[in-house]
Amino acid sequence: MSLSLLIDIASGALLLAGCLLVVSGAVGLLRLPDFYTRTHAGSLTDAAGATLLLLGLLLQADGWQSGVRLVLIMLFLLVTSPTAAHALAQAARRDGERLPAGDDEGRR
Amino acid sequence: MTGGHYIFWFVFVLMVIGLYAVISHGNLVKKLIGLNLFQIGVFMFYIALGKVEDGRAPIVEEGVEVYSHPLPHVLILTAIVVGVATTSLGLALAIRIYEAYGTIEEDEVIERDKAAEQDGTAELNGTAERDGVRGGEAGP
Amino acid sequence: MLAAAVIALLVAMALTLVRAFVGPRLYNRLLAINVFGTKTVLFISVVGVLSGRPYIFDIALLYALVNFVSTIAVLRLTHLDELLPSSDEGTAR
Amino acid sequence: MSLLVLMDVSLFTLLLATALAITRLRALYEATMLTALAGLLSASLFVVLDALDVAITEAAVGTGISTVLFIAALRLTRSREAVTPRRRLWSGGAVAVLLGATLLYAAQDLPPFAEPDTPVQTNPVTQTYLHESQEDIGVPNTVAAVLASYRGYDTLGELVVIFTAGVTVPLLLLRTRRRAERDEAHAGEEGAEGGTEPGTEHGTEHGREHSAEHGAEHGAEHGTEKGAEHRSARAVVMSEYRVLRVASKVLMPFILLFACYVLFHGDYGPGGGFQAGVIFAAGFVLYSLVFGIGEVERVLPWPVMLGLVPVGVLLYAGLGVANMALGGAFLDYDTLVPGHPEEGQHYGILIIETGVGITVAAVLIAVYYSFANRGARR
Repeated sequence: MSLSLLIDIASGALLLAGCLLVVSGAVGLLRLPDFYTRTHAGSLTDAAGATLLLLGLLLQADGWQSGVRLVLIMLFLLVTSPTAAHALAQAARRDGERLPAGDDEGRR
Repeated sequence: MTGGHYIFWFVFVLMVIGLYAVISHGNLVKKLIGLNLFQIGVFMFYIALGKVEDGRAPIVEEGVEVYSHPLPHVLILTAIVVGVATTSLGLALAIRIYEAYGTIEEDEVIERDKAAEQDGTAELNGTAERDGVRGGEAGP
Repeated sequence: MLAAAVIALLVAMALTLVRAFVGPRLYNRLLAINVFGTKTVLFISVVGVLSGRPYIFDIALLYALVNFVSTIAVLRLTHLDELLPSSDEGTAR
Repeated sequence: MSLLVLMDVSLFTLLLATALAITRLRALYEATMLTALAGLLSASLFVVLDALDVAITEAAVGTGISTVLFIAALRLTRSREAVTPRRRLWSGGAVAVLLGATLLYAAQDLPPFAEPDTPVQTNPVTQTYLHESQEDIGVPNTVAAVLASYRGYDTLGELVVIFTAGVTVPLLLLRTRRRAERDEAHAGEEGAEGGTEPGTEHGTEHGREHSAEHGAEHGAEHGTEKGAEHRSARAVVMSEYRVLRVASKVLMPFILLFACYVLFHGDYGPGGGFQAGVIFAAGFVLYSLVFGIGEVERVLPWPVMLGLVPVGVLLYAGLGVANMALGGAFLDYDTLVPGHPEEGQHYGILIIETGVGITVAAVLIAVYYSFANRGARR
């Protein structure tokens, strides 16, 4: 009984933290002034928030089948999401995406 | 009545947007994008028809009685793959049109066709294709 | 708690979508779409736990795997590719 | 229920907003990316609406294949749309509004959403598909049962459509050797006049593309020099994108493994031939995007690929003929294992799904290859 309660509390806390990170990351993506800071907000909170959320879900999952899949999702997400963000930032730098905000002239 | 139909209103708006993009935009690729949107609307319509409250995905399990209807899923599943096949065909045609006319804007293609008709069809043999590309790209 | 997670994810999706709409330029949109993909994975996972069916996670798993294909496609086909065939700028650095 | 309504409404609202944004954008790359986003949203909606098989297909198609094809096509054409004349907007809007009005009128006869007593649910065929199929076929995933067994003819037709596209697109885009030679001769003739004209028409991007093209035409004279330059450029790019390469290399086997899982587990969970083929193709497309089409061609040579396109269709139709030879009807899998119709159905569905998977994967890779190759030779 107490163990299940503990698990519930832990998973709730993880989910809450994950949600906070995800929402704050989205707000950062929207509010921050230029591409690179947005990359920072987007990708960092993405990885952390996703991990926390999935851990929280893992504690609530019933059965090993769900558990294995959740762990795999977490692993793959931890590989793909930062990779894409990294490649994106690198390509943007190469392409001359400049630091100051609001440069709209280079639009194609 | 509206309460029970709300999802269909969304579907219809999506279809209308897709059709609008197909008709009003002259760019062939944009037309295909609009067609994709319209397709998504149709998919949603079918799937929404098959959905049932408190139902489950149609994978039979012990002790579950209510399932969504599998038939729309089958139809749409194949339709998605057929859709990407037809989209690729459309894109291939767009590429060929671009290479022949130097543009993928519908209006410009029609104009060019009219001009070619006035010049007489004699010009339109093997070399015309290549000339079309040059003319289209180097024009102002 | 799970319902709250769903709502939080939907809010995050909406905010990300706004960034994808306003841009500016391709890269901001790409970034937003990339983040949106992760949100979708999480959303599907939460729905999977909500409904208690392990096979829903298969879809989230697939998304986690192929999420970045479209991003890579844009990078590769617009940007990298200009460098590869008989490049003018790529070798200058 | 209320959570379902909330998810439906908010996801649909986001989808509609995306659709509106797509119609307004004139930069086509960005519109394509937003289409990928619409694909993500619609896949989430499919999950919410319990259509898991559809969601898995849309996941691989919407984000993977379709976007890549659009981008590959855009690279070969123009990436910015011209301003649409106002009169077109009016006519388009009028037709769209007309469609909307018609649909709204017709919607009055639609059954309410998600009610258990709609005609869809009370039709006797529902009973057949959901419950009798367990005795007839014994496959828990009724979608696979309906797809491969009850509606086997239908699926064969769909597969032939895909096959046709897979034959037509390479025919349209691939240059035969003779055509290529003829084009080269033309390029040589025009080199004197055409090569000096700078491509000034549309913006920086195309200008660069054109100069690259002209460069390629002149390249015949000093090809070796170009080759070295090309190699060094390639080395620079490849070293900069090392993270990407390693990550793709790590993910690649998992994607292919997942495709196999989806194919062979399709009887018990969401999955089947169409999904597996699409995922397989997405994996190959990813690999060729990162490592170049040449690497893929080394694994899966072009003739083999083209040869695989009809193999699936032939397998499918051949199974039907085999059934007839065994004394049943076309695609009557009961005859495969005499005395055990259920086992026969199992084998039949597995063979069908494999055939579908082979053809779908081969067609999509062939299509992608045609697009990519067209770009490489320009």
